Amino acid sequence: MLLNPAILALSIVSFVVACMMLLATGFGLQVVRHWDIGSGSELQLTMERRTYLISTLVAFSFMAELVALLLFIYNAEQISSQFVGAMCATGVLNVDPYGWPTLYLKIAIFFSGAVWLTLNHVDNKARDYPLVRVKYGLLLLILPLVIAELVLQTRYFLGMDPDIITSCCGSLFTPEGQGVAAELSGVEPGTAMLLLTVSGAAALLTGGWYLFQRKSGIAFAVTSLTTFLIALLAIVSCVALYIYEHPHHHCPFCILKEGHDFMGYYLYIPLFIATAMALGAGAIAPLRNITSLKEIIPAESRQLIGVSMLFMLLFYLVAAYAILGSNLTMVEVWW
Amino acid sequence: MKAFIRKQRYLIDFTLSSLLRRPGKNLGLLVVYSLIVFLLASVMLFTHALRSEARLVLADSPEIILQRMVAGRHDLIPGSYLEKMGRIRGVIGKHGRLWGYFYDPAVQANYTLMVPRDRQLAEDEAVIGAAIARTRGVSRGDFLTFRSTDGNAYSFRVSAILASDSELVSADLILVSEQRFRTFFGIPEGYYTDLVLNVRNPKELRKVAEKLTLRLPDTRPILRDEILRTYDAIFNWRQGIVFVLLTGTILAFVIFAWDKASGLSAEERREIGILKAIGWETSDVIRMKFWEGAIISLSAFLLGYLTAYGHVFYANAGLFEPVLKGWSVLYPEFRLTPFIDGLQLATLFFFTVFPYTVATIVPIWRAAITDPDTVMR
Amino acid sequence: MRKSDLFILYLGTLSGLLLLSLVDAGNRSHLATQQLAETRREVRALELTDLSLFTEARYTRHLSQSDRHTPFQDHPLALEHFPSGSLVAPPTLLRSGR
Amino acid sequence: MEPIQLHQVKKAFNQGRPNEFWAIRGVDLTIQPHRATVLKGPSGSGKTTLLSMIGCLSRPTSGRITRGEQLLSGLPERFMTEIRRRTFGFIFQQFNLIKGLSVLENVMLPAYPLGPDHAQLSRSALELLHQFGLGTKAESRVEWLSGGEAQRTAICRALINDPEILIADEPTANLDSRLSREFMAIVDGLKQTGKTILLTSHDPVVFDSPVVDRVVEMSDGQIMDPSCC
Repeated sequence: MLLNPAILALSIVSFVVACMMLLATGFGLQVVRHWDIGSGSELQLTMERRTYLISTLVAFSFMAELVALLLFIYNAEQISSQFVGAMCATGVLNVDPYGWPTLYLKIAIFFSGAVWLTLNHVDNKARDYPLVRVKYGLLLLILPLVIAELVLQTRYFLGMDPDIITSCCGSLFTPEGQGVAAELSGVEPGTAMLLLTVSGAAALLTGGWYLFQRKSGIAFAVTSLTTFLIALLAIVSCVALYIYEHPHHHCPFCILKEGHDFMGYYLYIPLFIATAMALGAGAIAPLRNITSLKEIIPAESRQLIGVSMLFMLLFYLVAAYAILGSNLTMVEVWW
Repeated sequence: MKAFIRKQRYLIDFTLSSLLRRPGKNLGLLVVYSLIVFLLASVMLFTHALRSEARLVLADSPEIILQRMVAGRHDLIPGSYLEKMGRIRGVIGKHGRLWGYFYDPAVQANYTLMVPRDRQLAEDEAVIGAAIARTRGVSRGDFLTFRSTDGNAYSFRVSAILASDSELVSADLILVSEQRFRTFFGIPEGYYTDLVLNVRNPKELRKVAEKLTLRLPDTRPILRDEILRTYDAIFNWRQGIVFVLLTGTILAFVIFAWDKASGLSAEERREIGILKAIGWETSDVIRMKFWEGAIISLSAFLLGYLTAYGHVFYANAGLFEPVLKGWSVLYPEFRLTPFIDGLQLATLFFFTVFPYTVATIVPIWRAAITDPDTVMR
Repeated sequence: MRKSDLFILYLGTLSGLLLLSLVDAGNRSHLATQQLAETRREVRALELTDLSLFTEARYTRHLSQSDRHTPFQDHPLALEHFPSGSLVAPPTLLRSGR
Repeated sequence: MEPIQLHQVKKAFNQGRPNEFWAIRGVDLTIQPHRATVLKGPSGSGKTTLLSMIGCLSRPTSGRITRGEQLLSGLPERFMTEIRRRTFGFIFQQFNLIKGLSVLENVMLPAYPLGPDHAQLSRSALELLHQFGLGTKAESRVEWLSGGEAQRTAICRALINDPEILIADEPTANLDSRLSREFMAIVDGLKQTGKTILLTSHDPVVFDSPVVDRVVEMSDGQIMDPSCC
């Protein structure tokens, strides 16, 4: 086990968020059961007022999770010096089998939060709150993610054993590089680049299609999500190499460091925003047939998809800049 | 977007007015809050700076130190071990090191006596650390007299005092000649405290250490990387322990904040009723109250951090000195070099602003759902 | 002047000071490179391994070389020293012995 | 401008509990635009409750309130507030100004959530204050105002979002008869500008005033003489 303030803070955040989500889901369930928009009873009024608490709790939880995601990676970066062979955050995440799943869960929570908040936003604009049951039902699906994250993260931190001098024998021969420093191998850079270009073009095309035709919002969400996954792959297998100017350094986190001009932030922030908005747009797209949302959804979707496309373009520009501005030539490596 | 920003500014206007109307209560909260941030931030900045400095400074320690173990105790190591280990690939230099401790009953301090390899000292000559000079009140040319293990008193002429710039590592050192060291402690010729091995290529370190334990089974090698790593872990752990202890304080503060936020006076409740009656929506009230929390917690965070910065790096962490000094008589005077990174700030932020905000969510909501028609009743 | 303007000014000043502290930190660590280099030189020349922060007892002076046969007695498993060593006050006898 | 129609409006407090109490027991009423209507009755007759429901401050337990095509009752709070702040201006019996703020800030308060331009908003607030003879008091705190000034401030506040309907609950209860007559003169002026005015009162200065177009008498949560509607 490792104890430092950042780990303490992360554990506290996960615990508190799990508690808040539990509370929100509990209230949400009550609302689902007793909701009757037409009633003027005091119970209905109480329910309506609860919805304010629930959305505040959920919004706050997601915000905290977002910052915790950053802190999680920062921390992994910093404690890498305490593990033999862990050169950076990648090595620390490999320290035990719970590192990567925790990270994936944090990202998943961030995206489901974005979807939920989009639904909530749209719902609050319609006078009859048509999505009340849907969105509080959805909380039931997010809650397990949050709890799983709490459990996995706790196991991850408990499982960490820093390689330090122990009382008895001075040097301890922790076998170096066994799994810990294993690089993310990734796909062939050429393939990754090709996939990235194709999926990006597909996402922009479906997005443009929506802006003109008001159709296939779901297609945009799907292509965007695919682009997101491919983009992560491409960063690991290719873009990062150009930033490090080193043909074998695949770490997706070191690009966040000062030494690489904080390139990581310029890549990840637009990418995450674009994907979150695209998922939000995809989630509300099938609801356009609800009478009270007929006017609202197209307007909201248009805005979401427009902004999402802008950020996606920004991501591609930054990636292109990183590749073209690099001194590394990989000609002999991949064609 | 423009309307959104304007609206937030109006909300801030109102929040500030309402905060300023109850100056005593809010100022008290702010002071307590800032004090907590100050404490946590001081601990954090101090240990982090110390850790960073240790890592930088000790990066030039010997790569491998070989100690002989006898019955589980550290013992003198014969110089013959240098030949006994034979040639190991990657080792570019090896030699014995002589050092030991001496307890000075005059000031009840522990000194570290050492034989330097970088200078030749005469038999009665000694170079001392700045903290010893300070504690004993000696300067260049003065004499220090110690009673050795064989009962004789030996006098040393202080020929130089180590630079106070490096006090963090050399405060308690007394450098003496090899001859005098051996007679003073009664260490026979050919024996050393431990051995030092220089290895140029860091990738070969572990291989070398492994070979050493095979060839000299009664020794233990201590690697520089391990020392650095362990110092890192120690400071981290210490920081963690202090934070765990201070969690109690934070918890007490959270309860205080919760109580303050939920104990709305009738006056405040009426005010919220009025706001809602004249057209404020529940979420507007929540946002207004959120700004209230943000103003207080941001102020406390920034004020606490800034005073902590001044305390640690300009006042030399005066408040911690007694704690760190503990029982020691010799204490280095050092000025810490500030090392701050995003992780420190983000962690501090999470430790202080996050609990406060969580504690106030439910009370805020409770206040915000006040019936708008209460003002008519 | 509106209150929110004052607030933005106030917050701006404080954040400015925070940035200034970061700049100051960078500045001072830059200035300290000389001193750090001096210390490093000393560490290399004298083959030092530890900070002389904890000189209260022999086994705390060189945490990595400790003569009580366990390097790093500060290790949480080394109960004879930690945590009691950092939490319990020294005996009064020692403090008033001078 | 369309009339506000109430259809079988009922309101219960503490529903389902032993102390359940029906404050309004079925009211049908039409309120014509551009007129001054007074709800008259002893205290406890339900006139304030009715007023708060018409003003979207609370919801009827059953029944419907409509304004033309638009349903005012049965909406979630969020949308009720939206309608309320654009349609209604309120003047309360206790004036309900927020202490510690200046007169100007109090007047601007209802517009805050709408986020208008600050310079423009303070200009129109000052104009209103001048119109009601409070121009010199704009910067003073509301605690220092006399009763009449406080009420005029409350009127300015009610008018800041330019509502079509003004609602006043017992507006003259805390005023002497001179100030009450002054208030009715102000009401007359507002009516001239096309506002619909709805008052509750048991003060003869109000319901006997020539300004008032119609008096609705209430008792025990019902309208005394349904034929008048």
